[in-house]
Amino acid sequence: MSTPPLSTPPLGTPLTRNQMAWRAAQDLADGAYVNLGLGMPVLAANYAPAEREIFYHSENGILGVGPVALPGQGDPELVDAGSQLVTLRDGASVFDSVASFAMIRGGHLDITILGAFQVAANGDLANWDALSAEKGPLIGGAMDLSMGAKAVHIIMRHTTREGEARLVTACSYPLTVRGRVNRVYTDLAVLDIEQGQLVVREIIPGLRHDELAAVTDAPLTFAADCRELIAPDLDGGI
Amino acid sequence: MSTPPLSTPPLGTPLTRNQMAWRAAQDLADGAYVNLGLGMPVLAANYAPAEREIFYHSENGILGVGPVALPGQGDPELVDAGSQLVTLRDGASVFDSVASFAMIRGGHLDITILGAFQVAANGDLANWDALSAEKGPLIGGAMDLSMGAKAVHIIMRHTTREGEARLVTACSYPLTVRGRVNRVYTDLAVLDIEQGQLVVREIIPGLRHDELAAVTDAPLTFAADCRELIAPDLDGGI
Amino acid sequence: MINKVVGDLAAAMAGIQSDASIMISGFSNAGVPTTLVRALGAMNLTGLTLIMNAARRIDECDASLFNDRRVDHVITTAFRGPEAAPANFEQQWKRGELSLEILPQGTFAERIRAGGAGIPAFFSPTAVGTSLVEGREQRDFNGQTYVLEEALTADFALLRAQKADRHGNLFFRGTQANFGSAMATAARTTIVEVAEISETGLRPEEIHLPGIYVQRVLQAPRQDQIA
Amino acid sequence: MINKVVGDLAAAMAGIQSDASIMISGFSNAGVPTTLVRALGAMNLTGLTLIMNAARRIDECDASLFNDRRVDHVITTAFRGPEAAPANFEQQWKRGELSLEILPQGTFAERIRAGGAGIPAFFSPTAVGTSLVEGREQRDFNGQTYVLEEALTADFALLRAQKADRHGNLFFRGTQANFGSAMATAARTTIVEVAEISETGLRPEEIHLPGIYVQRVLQAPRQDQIA
Repeated sequence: MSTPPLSTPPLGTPLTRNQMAWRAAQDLADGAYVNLGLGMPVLAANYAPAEREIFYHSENGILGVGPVALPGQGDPELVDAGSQLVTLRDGASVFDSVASFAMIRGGHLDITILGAFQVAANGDLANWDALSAEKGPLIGGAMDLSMGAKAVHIIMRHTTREGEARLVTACSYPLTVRGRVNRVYTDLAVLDIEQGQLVVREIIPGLRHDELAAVTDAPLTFAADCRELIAPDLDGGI
Repeated sequence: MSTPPLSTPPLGTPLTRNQMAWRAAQDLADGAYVNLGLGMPVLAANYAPAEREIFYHSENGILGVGPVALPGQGDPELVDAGSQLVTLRDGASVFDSVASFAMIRGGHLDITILGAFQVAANGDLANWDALSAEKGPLIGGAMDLSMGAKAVHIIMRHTTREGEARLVTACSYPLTVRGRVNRVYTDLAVLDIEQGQLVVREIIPGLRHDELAAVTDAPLTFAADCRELIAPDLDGGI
Repeated sequence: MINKVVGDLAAAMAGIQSDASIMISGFSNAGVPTTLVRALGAMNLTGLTLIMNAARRIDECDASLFNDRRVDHVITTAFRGPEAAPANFEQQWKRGELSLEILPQGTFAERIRAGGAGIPAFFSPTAVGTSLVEGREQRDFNGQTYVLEEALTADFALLRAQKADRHGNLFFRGTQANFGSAMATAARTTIVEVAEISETGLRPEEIHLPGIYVQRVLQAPRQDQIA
Repeated sequence: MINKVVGDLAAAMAGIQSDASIMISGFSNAGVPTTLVRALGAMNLTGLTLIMNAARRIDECDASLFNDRRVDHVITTAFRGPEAAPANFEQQWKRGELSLEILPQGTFAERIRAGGAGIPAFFSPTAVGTSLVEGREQRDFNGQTYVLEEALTADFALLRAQKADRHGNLFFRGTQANFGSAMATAARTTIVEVAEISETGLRPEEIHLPGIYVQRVLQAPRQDQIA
């Protein structure tokens, strides 16, 4: 899709869900093979620059997922990992779960973008077990994807609804994978994980470095060329 | 093909190659999935009773090998494990070597018929390494097939050209597999391997039990219902 | 002559008894053998082991399997109901009425594949460093740590495909294959419901799963999964 | 835009250097990348490791690889010439001029598959009890003995297929796939010669190997393997 004009929100305004997804999508290279997790990650497919050719992988057995089918035109036997009735893009292939996870585990996907409860400064990821007393466990493909993809990018809000940091020194939730996260997109910043350090690459305009550090539970390093994190208005001015 | 009339060769005449293959073919059940090794085993496909539907597996990736292609009509990219240009039968499928050997190793083939240098009374098989001082080694699919198939049937002459026994107490040639041979078809007899014993089920007319024992290097047990081994004339009266 | 097509559900389900282990194909709404699962629910068995990607999908298909306590053990990648309130099967697990083995989806698929391919065990990188592998055998290869995973097999596999022929060859539509093609190789008896029986036989280029892995085929229309 | 089609042999073979490990597809006359093998022979490299089903087929394709002592190590299932007299490559092995790892065909295939699938090692029943596994790690599962087999990977894979498109998707004709489809997953760079380039792109139901596993595609007519 065409890129909307950049917005000029009030200083210090956190990114919306769509804006975080948009920012993550800008890092998908032409020709990349990419798996998008449920929730915010899957929104990134809406915002990749149109001139780049990107193959979206769905772990239930598609390489080259196309747009969601129009209402009434989908095939209930052709779904993506999020249970949506999807279409196939030009050059797509379909295979079984064994082949799909061999592709994942074998290190053939360039990037997976996943959601998270917590990410630690050492690259640990916690995104599968919310420690609910009532609900059963659900792992799905997250452990395979985060271990197998060449790069692991995370989209998550910088803090919980209760204001607790999600970027931490050590995850308190059960781990999905150790030491595999490369980059994190939050509503406040873009951070790389390098040698066990959180390196801030971009920060939203109007947020001071110490304010970002105050909502982060691990030491932050600010890149020498740390830039402003600015996303277009994708939500109709909301 | 239709079954030719039974021959009445002179008493004590060993079976020909075609007759050994014919005898082995009579034990292929309707609906069986069968892999035939190079040499005499592959001849068995010519002699299976026509009313039985048998799926021949070729380890390079065919289930349902049909007849060899007519001269000039074969596809050089469609070959069997013996490098013949083949056709596909009704219901055939084609796949890669990984899938083919998963089928073999996973125990899905009903029978493999193989050639052998030696078979031991404990079911050991030696058929890959002739201990040539000059030639390089060749394993191919024999180790996988003899380990994986539900039943391992062997076609071989009862003795070497030099008159040495091939049915032995312990193989002197390097082993292909241990303890997996179920049945052996020779030019003199049909033998089952049961609890480490060679049990003679059929013997050619005119050959005495002690004469068979004399060309066998392991003790023989003759089945109570041991029958005559009689095959049709398949070689034009030769 | 080979003819794996059976005429009715009773013939399709014959021999499934209490205490059986049963693999069930399906990812989301694709490849779920709705007719066979409902027939299983109607069989009044106990002590079943169910091996499927997501418990929720089977529960939606036939709630009696869990509600009537037919299931003793589950091997799955997702044991969570769709609502905030716990589903009946989640409650049973919390109460200790059924046991659960929860796996990463790729490990689940590869263990089933191993079961069909004669591989008793393999090393995997997935889940290393997590609570799932605590106390289990791990080993380093080329500087990375892997965990030993063992093959999964079952007495029966229940699949849905689009087309079959009398030889049991299968054609899957869309993403129908998912775990089913591996489950068919790992079960002693594989039972498949299909939309169409091809009278002329599938062409080699149409066949996703060779008939050697299929014992019974039943024609059954696609049903919505949620009853 | 993705375009994996290269215009000439030089572009196809770029970056292959001495001491490289190279997987080569082919079983008998099917799926042998004759054009690529001959180009490899013309590159005047040394210290190569070749990983292919049968040495004879590659020797028939381009005798210079062995005759000119380009190959230091071979991993194969068949290292035997077609004549009673030993072939040049057999003599080199007997003289100790090259080293050899000889494998059962299924183990060969599965080790390559493991290399592409992120499985560093697995247990196999094949060859247990034979001289091939003497001194190697073995273990019992369910009362049967298995041997530990490690994954095979390579720097390059050379394949032949019938059709490709700009995305690198492949369609194999007949029994062309054999070891090639697994080799493509296990090599860092996969180079494929094909009879046809599909301008419209392969349809999903035609694709045997997804283009993610293919880096370069070259159109080249089928040549008889024996020069």
